[in-house]
Amino acid sequence: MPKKVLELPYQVEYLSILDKDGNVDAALEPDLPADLLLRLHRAMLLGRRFDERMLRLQRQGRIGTFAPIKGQEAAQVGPVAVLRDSDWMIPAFRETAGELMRGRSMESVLLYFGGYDEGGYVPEGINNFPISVPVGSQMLHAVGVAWGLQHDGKDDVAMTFFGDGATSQGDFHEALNFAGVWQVPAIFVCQNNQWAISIPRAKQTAAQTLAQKALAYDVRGIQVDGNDILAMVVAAQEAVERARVGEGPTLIEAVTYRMSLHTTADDPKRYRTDDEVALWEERDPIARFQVYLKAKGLLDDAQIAALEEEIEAEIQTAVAHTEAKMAEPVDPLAMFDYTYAEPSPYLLEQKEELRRELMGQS
Amino acid sequence: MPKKVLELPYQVEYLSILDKDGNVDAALEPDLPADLLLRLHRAMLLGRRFDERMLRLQRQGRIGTFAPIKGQEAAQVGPVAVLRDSDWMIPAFRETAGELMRGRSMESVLLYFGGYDEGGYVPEGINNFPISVPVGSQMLHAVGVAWGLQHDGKDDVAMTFFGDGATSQGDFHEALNFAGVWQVPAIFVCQNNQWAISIPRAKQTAAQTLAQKALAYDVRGIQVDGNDILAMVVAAQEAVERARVGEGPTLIEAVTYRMSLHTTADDPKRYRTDDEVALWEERDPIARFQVYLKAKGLLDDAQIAALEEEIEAEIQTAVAHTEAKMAEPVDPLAMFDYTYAEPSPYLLEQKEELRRELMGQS
Amino acid sequence: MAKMTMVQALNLALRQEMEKDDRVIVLGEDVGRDGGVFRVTDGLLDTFSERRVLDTPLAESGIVGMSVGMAVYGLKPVAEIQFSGFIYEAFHQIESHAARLRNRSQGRYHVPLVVRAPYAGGVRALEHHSESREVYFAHTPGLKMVIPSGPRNARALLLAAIRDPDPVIFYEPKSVYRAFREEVPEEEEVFPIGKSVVARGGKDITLIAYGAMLRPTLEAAEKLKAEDGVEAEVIDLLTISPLDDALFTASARKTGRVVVVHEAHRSFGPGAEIVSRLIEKSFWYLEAPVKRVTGFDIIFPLFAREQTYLPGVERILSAARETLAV
Amino acid sequence: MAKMTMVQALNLALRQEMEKDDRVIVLGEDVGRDGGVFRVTDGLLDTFSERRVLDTPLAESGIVGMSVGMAVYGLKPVAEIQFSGFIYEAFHQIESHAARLRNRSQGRYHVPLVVRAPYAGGVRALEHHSESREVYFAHTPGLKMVIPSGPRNARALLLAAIRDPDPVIFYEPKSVYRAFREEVPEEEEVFPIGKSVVARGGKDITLIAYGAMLRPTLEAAEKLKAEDGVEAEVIDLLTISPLDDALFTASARKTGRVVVVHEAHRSFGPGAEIVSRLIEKSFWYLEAPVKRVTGFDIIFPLFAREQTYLPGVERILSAARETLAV
Ligand SMILES: Cc1ncc(C[n+]2csc(CCOP(=O)(O)OP(=O)(O)O)c2C)c(N)n1
Ligand SMILES: Cc1ncc(C[n+]2csc(CCOP(=O)(O)OP(=O)(O)O)c2C)c(N)n1
Ligand SMILES: [Mg+2]
Ligand SMILES: [Mg+2]
Repeated sequence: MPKKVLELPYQVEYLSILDKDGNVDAALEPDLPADLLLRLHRAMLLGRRFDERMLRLQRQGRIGTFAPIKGQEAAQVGPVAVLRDSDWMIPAFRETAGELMRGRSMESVLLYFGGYDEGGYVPEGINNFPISVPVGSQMLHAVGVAWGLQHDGKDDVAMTFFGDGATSQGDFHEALNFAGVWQVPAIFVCQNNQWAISIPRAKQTAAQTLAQKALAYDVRGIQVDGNDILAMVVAAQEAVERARVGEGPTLIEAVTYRMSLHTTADDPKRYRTDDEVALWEERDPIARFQVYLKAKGLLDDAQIAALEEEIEAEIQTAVAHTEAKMAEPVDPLAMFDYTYAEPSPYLLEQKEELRRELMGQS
Repeated sequence: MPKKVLELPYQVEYLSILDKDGNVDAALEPDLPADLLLRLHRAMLLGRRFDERMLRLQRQGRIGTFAPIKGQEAAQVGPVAVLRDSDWMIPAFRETAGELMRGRSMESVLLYFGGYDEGGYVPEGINNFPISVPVGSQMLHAVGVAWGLQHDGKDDVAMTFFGDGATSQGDFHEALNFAGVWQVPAIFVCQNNQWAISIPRAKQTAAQTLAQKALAYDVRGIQVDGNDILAMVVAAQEAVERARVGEGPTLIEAVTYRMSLHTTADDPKRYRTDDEVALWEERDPIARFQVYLKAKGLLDDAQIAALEEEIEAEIQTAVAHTEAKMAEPVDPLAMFDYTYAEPSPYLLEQKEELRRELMGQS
Repeated sequence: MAKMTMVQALNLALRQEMEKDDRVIVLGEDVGRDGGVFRVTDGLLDTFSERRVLDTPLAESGIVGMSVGMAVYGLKPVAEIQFSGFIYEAFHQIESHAARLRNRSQGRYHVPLVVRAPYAGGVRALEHHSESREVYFAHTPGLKMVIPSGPRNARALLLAAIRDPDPVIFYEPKSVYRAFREEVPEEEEVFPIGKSVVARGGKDITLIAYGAMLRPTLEAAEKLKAEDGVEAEVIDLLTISPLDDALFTASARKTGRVVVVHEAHRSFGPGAEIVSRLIEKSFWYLEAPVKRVTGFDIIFPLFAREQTYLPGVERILSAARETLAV
Repeated sequence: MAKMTMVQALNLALRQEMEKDDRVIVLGEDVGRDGGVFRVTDGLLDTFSERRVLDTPLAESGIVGMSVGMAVYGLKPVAEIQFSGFIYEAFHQIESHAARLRNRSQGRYHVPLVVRAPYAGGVRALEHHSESREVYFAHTPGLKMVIPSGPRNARALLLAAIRDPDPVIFYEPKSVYRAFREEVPEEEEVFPIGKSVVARGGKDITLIAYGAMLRPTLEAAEKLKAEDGVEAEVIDLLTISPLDDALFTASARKTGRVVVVHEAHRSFGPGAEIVSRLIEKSFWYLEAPVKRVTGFDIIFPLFAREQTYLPGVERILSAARETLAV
């Protein structure tokens, strides 16, 4: 037929299981073991409390600028929860809750945002990339890692995170296209938190969903309620399982909200209303999950209170350790250590020049 | 509904009107005036013959590397034909037939590929950009021009050309996304000639069409038989009319074929079969259009022969003029003239240094 | 006259030029409603509307590439790259098109584009937010590279940049943004691109600096006077490319001793070109090797070590004294 | 031993290292079936299959960004950028990630990546195909910048680059690709990155060059001997960053006179850093200002004017004679 409608490979779906009030869609409810459900809850709560604490520390000038995750706990904890240690996580800069669940220590987070390059160190055995600040640039690294995993015949996957704003970057396009071409085991988790600093999602692209962008690459795309931990786990589980058996990459758009500041240097009042924030506070991912867990008899107020105390203590210890470390004198010359495996003679001359200079000053 | 299929804004269509043997789909046949039909034919034939001549000139070492257009005449002549002088054309480097129809002289083309920067000059009154060699980079310029036209309340449009390979570049993504966000009057014509040097279309992206990539931006996308001049005119006409009245941008995928070399430095035998080329020679855009024009009684063999002679003479004159110009001594110092409006003192010192050097040598 | 910070002075320049010339368009990430993350474009959206002030999607290549098209079409885009560390996403649009379209079209078109970006260190920022890589642009024909050092010259140079017919990369030292206030005349004032100035006269040694390094350099000069009785001449480059070698080579011929100060890495840094011009144009007057006080050839450290990385008064003083001791 | 062109020598290096180390992966546009537009990767796909040789989609940022991921994961990618004029599309991946991941991860990860690209002029090419912008990379901490001058050192340096634990930008002077043949030992030969060599001994003047400029410089040296009875020492840099200043400053201390030759633009070019090192380390031995014979600070012209743009024997000779006349 000379004028015909072209067939698309599949349709883009939207998934939601646990609604904002904690009511579950029985037909879609996943059968998750109790300990996993409680792990998810703990990780989300820890993420929330640690975030609140970092904000206070920053306001007190004890650490520098960072990007709060408040409201996005489910969007990152859900996908990370379905990974195993041998998988890879390639974060942006707003996945602290997810990074902690992947084994990054609170100390390293605090140290890093406290201005110490040492905080960027990733311990052996944890396959996480350090955070990536240039928006959208890290997705390609996930494709490279995933290609390597495929090349070595492993059934591990690479999972990368990024925001709604990042989908406008050329690197997003190149990463998804490359992933589609080689059908690599990569999962692209877009935390659509509705804002890229002051730019609302609607101004970022004319497309009504970000998930549909996957159609450009014949890559699977799904839009998920990102504040619904059950939906996030289910969607991520499906994507990861497909990837492990060689069925290729998936783009997951997690529809969530940045309840806090863009970074501690930001003033959201300039560009968004309190009403909008209030609206999303009703959709809080943690509150609704607690309703669900209570209904299932897996959690009660006493247990929550105990957990809060336990978490508070953990955070306190981490802060204390970090501040003790920060109180020690810094070795300024250490900044010369990791630009190259072997510093050049001229670089060593510069290091020596600085050493002498510092001695002269002291 | 918690698990629902998302609605897409529209469907991607495929358009073909004149089949490879010159049979027209009566239902879709556009009512084009005879003089336009003959202009289209002449432009395609001129493009073909000039291309053949340039290839000979290059083989004789009289000009340098260039990118032949053989087989893509309809894909570029069709869209250009619906533009008016006040519209803008932003080409890549394989639109010679289209550029000529837009008023670029054969002399300037020959001079440019003969190694003279002078050939890049675009005469006042012709709103064409010079060719753009970095693949995919020029689409964003079209968005900027289109935004300016919209800003000034004009109903002109910006039309840009690029290849199938260019759709893999991040700039393609950024250009279509920006175009969608501001709904600018830009038409993106992708000449999908099946190859990006040695990379076949299928390895460029997993998507089965390039037109569907428009869905990522809620921009209209249509796939057209790029060797069918009627379909190309109709599709471009629709897109341009929409753009003129503020209905936004369109991505047109013209399915065509690079019948000749990638550039004169290329050897296609390394990566594609003669059978494939033969297959596409049967789909030649000019042959089928001549069948159509003859059937309509608008053209006969005598007229074609006369036209061929006329074109041959024009080309001959252009070549003669250009070679006369090339025979004249070059002013080497002219290369200092257009890097800045005002050369800096140090740049003038360098120019003077070269002037003295050249005097010393002669 | 009003006392202003550099941020206010830049805002004034944009506001006045937009009022005067309706072809001037401001675009970038968060430049509209938010007024820019440093507030340089604060209030422009309200005054000039979305027709003149564009909040763009998050894509630097898109911002610059679109600006190139706007400029060729006949507008005067002033594009903001939120931090210079993210201008590399647009590097090909700058190098391959903004810098070349005048030559490519042999003068039919030109690209009156300004790309503004906060740059350099000193504000305890995250990775990619503290570097000084002006050389990438200074080495690129077709571009001009301007770096103001204070509110008044920032305003006067931004006006010149917007009116320049060729693309100008305009790097704003963010540690100076709110560091101090200066009298900035209400009436329009334009400083020529390509001209440096003597920030402090002297006869014994020449200290060359720009951007945020000007103030520690001036401080060092005062110390040299107070503690060593030495009169240092301090030159504020203001334009990195094209370099105003006439001014600093003349100074070198007078003093015979030169120290160059910049935050940029030392190797292949701006100082290297200054040294070369000095050798080409005042070799016989030099009584000591020219010294470079610069950032080191390493990745810019996070802020716990930032101040040791950055050239400070002490390092400038030591270099000057060693140079004087020769 | 076999006489080979630079293209064949590079192909040999890739082939031998891929046989020896199965972590080495070659990727880029047209590197597979087509063997690369200059045939440097010719035949590798047939020998090593698509598991080791990847024809990528047309996206430089994708190529380098993916390579960064591969390298961190544990492979040794050798990425080809078809022409250095298109490496800017990937500049942010190189600057922001390849160069920084070792430091960012504090040594947990590193990026053993080689980015190969044909560069420089002399082959009557189109726009963007003739530039020499090695400074962009030489000024970037975390990167190494290597430029061979002939078949033998190209092969030996490419091996070193692939084995280097840090990212190496490897620029291949395309006018040398097939210009001449040289004995290249069959058995593996590795030249250290960061070391320059004396291409011709001499005592009267030092001529510093690299890449395609080595041969005209050697020719000029022969003319100086024949016509002026002058013994010029010619140094072939081979590595641009880190710069082997020990070798050329020692030579300068011996000859007292230096001329630097490169195709790159003069301002903020590689020569500027060489001049600065000479001033820092051999100022007192210099009997004349160091001269720079370079490409001009303009857009590289199309080929009708290419040879006037490029430094040639005549310009090198004039500069040397002026320097000797001092
Ligand atoms: C390439 C680049 N451009 C600009 C910035 C400055 N910046 C940091 S975060 C941000 C917004 C990111 O939005 P989004 O991708 O939605 O992620 P979110 O911050 O909402 O998590 C911007 C513009 C950057 N870090 N990198
Ligand atoms: C950014 C960039 N990368 C690589 C090249 C080298 N190159 C020139 S044309 C080409 C293939 C382009 O394919 P396509 O977009 O399909 O256009 P076509 O040549 O088929 O018309 C390549 C890789 C280039 N010119 N620019
Ligand atoms: Mg966001
Ligand atoms: Mg093609």
